Amino acid sequence: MKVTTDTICSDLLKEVEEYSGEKVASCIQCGKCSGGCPMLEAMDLLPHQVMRLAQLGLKEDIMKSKTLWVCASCFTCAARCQRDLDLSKVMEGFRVIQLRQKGGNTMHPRQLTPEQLKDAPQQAIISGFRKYSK
Amino acid sequence: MNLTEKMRQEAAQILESKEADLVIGWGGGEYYWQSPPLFLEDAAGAAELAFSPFIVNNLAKYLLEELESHEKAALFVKGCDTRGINRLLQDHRIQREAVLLIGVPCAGLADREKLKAAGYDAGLLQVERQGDSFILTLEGEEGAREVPAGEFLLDKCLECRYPNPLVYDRLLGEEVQKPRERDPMARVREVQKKPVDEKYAYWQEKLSRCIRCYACRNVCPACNCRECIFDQNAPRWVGKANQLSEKQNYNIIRSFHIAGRCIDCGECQRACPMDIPLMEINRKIIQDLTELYGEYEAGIDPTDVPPLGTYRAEDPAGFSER
Amino acid sequence: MRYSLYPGCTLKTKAKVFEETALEAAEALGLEMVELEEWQCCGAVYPLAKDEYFPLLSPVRSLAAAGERGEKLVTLCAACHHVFKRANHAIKGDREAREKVTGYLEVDYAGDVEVVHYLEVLKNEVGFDRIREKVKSPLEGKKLAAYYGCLLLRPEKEMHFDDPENPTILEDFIRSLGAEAVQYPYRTDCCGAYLSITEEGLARDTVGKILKSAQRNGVEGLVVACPLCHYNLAKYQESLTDTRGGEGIPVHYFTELLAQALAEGPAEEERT
Amino acid sequence: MKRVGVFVCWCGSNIAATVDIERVIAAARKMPNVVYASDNKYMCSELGQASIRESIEKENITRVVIASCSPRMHENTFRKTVAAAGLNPFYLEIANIREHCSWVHKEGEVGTVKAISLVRTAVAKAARNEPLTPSSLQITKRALVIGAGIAGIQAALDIADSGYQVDLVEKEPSIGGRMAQLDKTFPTLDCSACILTPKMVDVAQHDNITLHTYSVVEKVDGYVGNFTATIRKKSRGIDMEKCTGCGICYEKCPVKVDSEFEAGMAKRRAIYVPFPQAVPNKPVIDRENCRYFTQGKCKVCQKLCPAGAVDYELEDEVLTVEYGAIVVATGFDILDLQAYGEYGYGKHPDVLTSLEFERLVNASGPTGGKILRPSDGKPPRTVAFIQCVGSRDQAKGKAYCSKVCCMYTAKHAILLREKVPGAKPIVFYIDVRTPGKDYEEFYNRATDEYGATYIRGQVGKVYPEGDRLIIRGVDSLSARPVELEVDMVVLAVAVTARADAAGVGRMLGITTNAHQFFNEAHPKLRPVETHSAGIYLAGMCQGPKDIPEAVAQASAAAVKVVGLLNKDSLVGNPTVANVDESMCSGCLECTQVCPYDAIKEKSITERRGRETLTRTVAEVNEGLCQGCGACSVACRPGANNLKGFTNEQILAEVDAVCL
Repeated sequence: MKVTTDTICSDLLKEVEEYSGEKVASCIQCGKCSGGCPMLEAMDLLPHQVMRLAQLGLKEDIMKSKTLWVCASCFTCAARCQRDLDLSKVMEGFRVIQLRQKGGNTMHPRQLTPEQLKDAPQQAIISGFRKYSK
Repeated sequence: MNLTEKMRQEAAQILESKEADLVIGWGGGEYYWQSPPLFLEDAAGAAELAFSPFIVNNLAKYLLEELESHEKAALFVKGCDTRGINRLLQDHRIQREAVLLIGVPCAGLADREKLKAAGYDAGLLQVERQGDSFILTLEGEEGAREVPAGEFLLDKCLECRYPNPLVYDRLLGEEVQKPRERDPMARVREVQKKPVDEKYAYWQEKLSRCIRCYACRNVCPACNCRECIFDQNAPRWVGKANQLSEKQNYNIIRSFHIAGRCIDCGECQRACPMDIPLMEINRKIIQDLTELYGEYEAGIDPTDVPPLGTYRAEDPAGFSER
Repeated sequence: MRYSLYPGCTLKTKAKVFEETALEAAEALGLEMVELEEWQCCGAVYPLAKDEYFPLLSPVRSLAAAGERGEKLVTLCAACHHVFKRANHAIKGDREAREKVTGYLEVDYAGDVEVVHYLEVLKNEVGFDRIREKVKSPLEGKKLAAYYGCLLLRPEKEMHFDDPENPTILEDFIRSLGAEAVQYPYRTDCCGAYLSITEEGLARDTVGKILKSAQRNGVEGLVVACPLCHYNLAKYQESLTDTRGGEGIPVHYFTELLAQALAEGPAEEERT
Repeated sequence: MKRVGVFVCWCGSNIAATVDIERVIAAARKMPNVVYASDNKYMCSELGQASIRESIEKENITRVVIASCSPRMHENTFRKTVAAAGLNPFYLEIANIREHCSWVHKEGEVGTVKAISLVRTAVAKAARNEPLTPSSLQITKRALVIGAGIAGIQAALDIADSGYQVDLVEKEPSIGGRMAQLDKTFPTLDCSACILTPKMVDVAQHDNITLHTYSVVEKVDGYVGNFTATIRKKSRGIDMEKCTGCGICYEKCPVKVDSEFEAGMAKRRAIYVPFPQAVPNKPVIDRENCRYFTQGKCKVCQKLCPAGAVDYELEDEVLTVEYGAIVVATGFDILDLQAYGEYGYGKHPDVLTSLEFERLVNASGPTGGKILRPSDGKPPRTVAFIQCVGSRDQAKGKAYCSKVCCMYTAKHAILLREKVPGAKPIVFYIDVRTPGKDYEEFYNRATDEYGATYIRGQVGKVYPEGDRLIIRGVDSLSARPVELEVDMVVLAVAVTARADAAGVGRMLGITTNAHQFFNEAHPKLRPVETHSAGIYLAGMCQGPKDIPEAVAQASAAAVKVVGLLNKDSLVGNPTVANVDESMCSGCLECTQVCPYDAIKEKSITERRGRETLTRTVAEVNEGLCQGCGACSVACRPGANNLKGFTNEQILAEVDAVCL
């Protein structure tokens, strides 16, 4: 997506700030979140890029990004952010925006393997559903 | 020897020996519940002194005027009165050397209203304290009757933490042990719980009764300015109109002037002819100060520094968002 | 002192040994821990979106029940602990959350039940020195390493558990049992959590890094306080096979080791 | 009857675009006591001022209200205007209808209503303005400079060269400060000691400078032109007259502790000279570590001293000296890295702070200037420099930019390459900030000539793997994860205010900002003055700055001092507190709340009828009083009143706003 006046002036930033309660606009792109993220290698957008795209209003790029669903909410970024931002809340904000749309669920019961049903702790299954479906 | 006799003996001796040229104490009145202040310059008058369960007047404030014409004044003081003495000392309004303090331990004073409510007022001639009882001397056949003192004490005595004088030169009688029986802040918390609108209406009603007789100010040991701002014409801080805002203004200013200085003696509320619960305001301020600056009791130690008269780096700054 | 114990779903099913050994150890240490009768699901994850109050109902219901007992609420599972601490923080600091949640539940709860993790009880109320004295079967010669994961440590401002970058509580615990506490860099990194359900490959890679790093540092056993960490770390042991044929690194709940060390006689066979 | 004239300024469009001037004038004409009202596009201009003067004379105006910008801008200008028309300058009252009104309201109606209200308030006050006359104050022709780093040294030299006596007080045993710890200086790479030590020697030899090292200022009383400072000269345990500085004493001292000067990278003795070029180059006994002071025996240094200069019984000396002006140059600290576990500082010896690296590079440092790893003494091949450690960090560190790190990190990269040929410097940064003469060029040299690779991205974690350090981070420009194996990590740690800055501020009556740096009187126009007259700032104590800036500020502070000391006398501030003794009850609450210690108790005798009474009242020292008004607020009967802001005036203003 291209950065245009429309993207910069869009409501995306306001929207995600409302959902997350985090001041996304204050990110200075220092990259410390990405530098410490344990899931980095599976991400197509790095955490600091998600923040930047949000500042620029590039909603589609964020929404189709795998990063939102790879973030494990481990709070490592939040613990180190120099601007006192909690990126796990920002990621959740974007997830919620998507989940609340029709057909937004990304985890379905039928997806669970018999092995998972037998061995995985309840905690994992419930958490998964809480995070990835409505 | 009972306390009345001790008081009389002490006063006579002080005046005879010229240890002081004035003694201030309590006299007996026409009715059982009266105990007007007594000013003695002559040992002969000492016989008029009387100790009764109604010696509620705090005599400390008379010193302000009397010391202008006397070298040294002797004064009878209860525990609560001594906090008033400390107040005056801390405000540099009296010199410690100019007063001779005769401490009187006090196990609590009687409340005429409570006696009245129990049906004892009519025909009552005298009330005396005896241990945990009041002995009521009644007119006519019944003669005397013993009632439990606790039921007839003034509310402020139930809340009292200092039954014994905090500062004195001589002590009459034994120190008394008297645990605090009621939490003085209970009422504050109760009022505080009301929703804002209700609270406002509550105070509007209470303060609308004020007739600005200034009795509360006149009796208050913390109100000891040489010239009270309410008596000033230029600038005029409070208007003279008989309207609620001026009444509120008066009461709010007065409570702020004694904030952190109020010795919790309750004299203002007692003196108020309109039954305004002034101590609820004063204690709310005491509570707020405790919250903001830590525990502080005025009139305990005349050398300490009151919370509003000092600046500490750790004081809370500005307004909180609560 | 008497504590209310909150077990949580996984400790009643897939991680029974976690609760059993915790109770055994508590008895040996003279701690009275009584299961909170009214407990229910903690909600599993703390809601991160600002307008989501619904997921707070469940934890607050349990907290309010604990509040009526007037005892500290002790947790074992790191996830439950995380959710409770943060739910308390929300109820205390966020007026809207408090009004909505307590209004809906019709409870009077101000967020002030003290939630303490079992490890914190060991550290602050029993004391590691006293544990050291009480150990009857020290785990001498064992090279153990802590695996903290995420939920106990972060966010520090709400968890107040330990230094989020350099925690020491589990190492102190390990040493109190007589074992050697080995350091390795990944002990506070995420194990992949519930991604093992949706992104297996990713969880495998993440765990692989942790296990390999532990192995390089000579770790003989990992100590955890979270059933999900336990599951992930135990499940992906095959990551080690390419470097060291077959043999994995056993993963223990800290309570297993505690109960074992406090028990009489020769060290039992390791529980599974 | 007071005759008030109202003059409304447009300030071009600054006021007139929002406020309806016509309406303000019409309203003003109807206000009590107002006899005249007019406007001008620029009231502060020559023409504007002339119109005020003419109107005062023509309309027989006795009180003046000017509705314009903040009094901080033009109060003095207009006071002179009013005085030129023959009125007392304090008959002037300013209604601030710009900063308080037109600049904060977008809508004309609201702005106009507020402007009218502000004018009414000023009119009400002006009608009660009384003539005030400033007093005249003497000036003590001597200056105190606190802190003898480069800023304090420069200020002291400049003041002394102008012919005034200066006392330079330094709490460490030697002057020189932080600059003495540095190796080379950017952007020229000249050696720090080479340019600093001549100035240190100048200080020691200057006829007008009295040096007090190992000394602290304990108390400062007084006011501009008339300060009194109490200086404690801590005992060195050395007779400075006898000591020749031969150095035998510390060679044999059996105690070794971390050297502060070497940032803990080397040891010093309990009797020591902090560094070879120290001024004075005479030792000091560190009583906390000296075996004689801690255990009662040893005395090796005393036995060995050929001059008999070691004297354990020497006591602190306390001086009380009067000064006309004070320069504060107390310097800075560096941030404690407790909260930054992710960088492994303190856990791994090869993770260093930039100050430690500075000592490692220095020829007089612990390795004699060879860059060697503390862990194994081998030269590092790859060194990672991490910038913004604690700076620009609102969460765990300091929100501000430390200003010097970008430049010294470029310097470190260059020095690494010069000292360890072939070594690779890698710099992690967020932004490279190089505003300064020849600074960008210097940074370019680091990348172009010295092979430094700059990676834009903050490091996530540093941890050991074998004998090397692994750095996990990201290059935010390419969005690629970064994983490096390096031999050494250098952290560009945030600079901070001194830990005791707030306390020093309280002692001096000057304020600090949220980060405990001292506040200047105006961030742009009065950058070296404080809000307390006669006290000036120089160097890092006011905020992060590099050496050239610190020196420039020091010279500027010196000019302010000299300008002050050059005057014969000072004009006092007439808006001071005043006690009505007849009303004062003597409670002395005002003495407690006065932040300037300007109120004392006083005994007065008065007649009452036939009696003569002695009583206590409060008395204001007009020299010390800064006119803050705290005493007026504390005074219950209103006996304590601030001239120019009396209770009557303030109440009139409140009434004008509310009624």
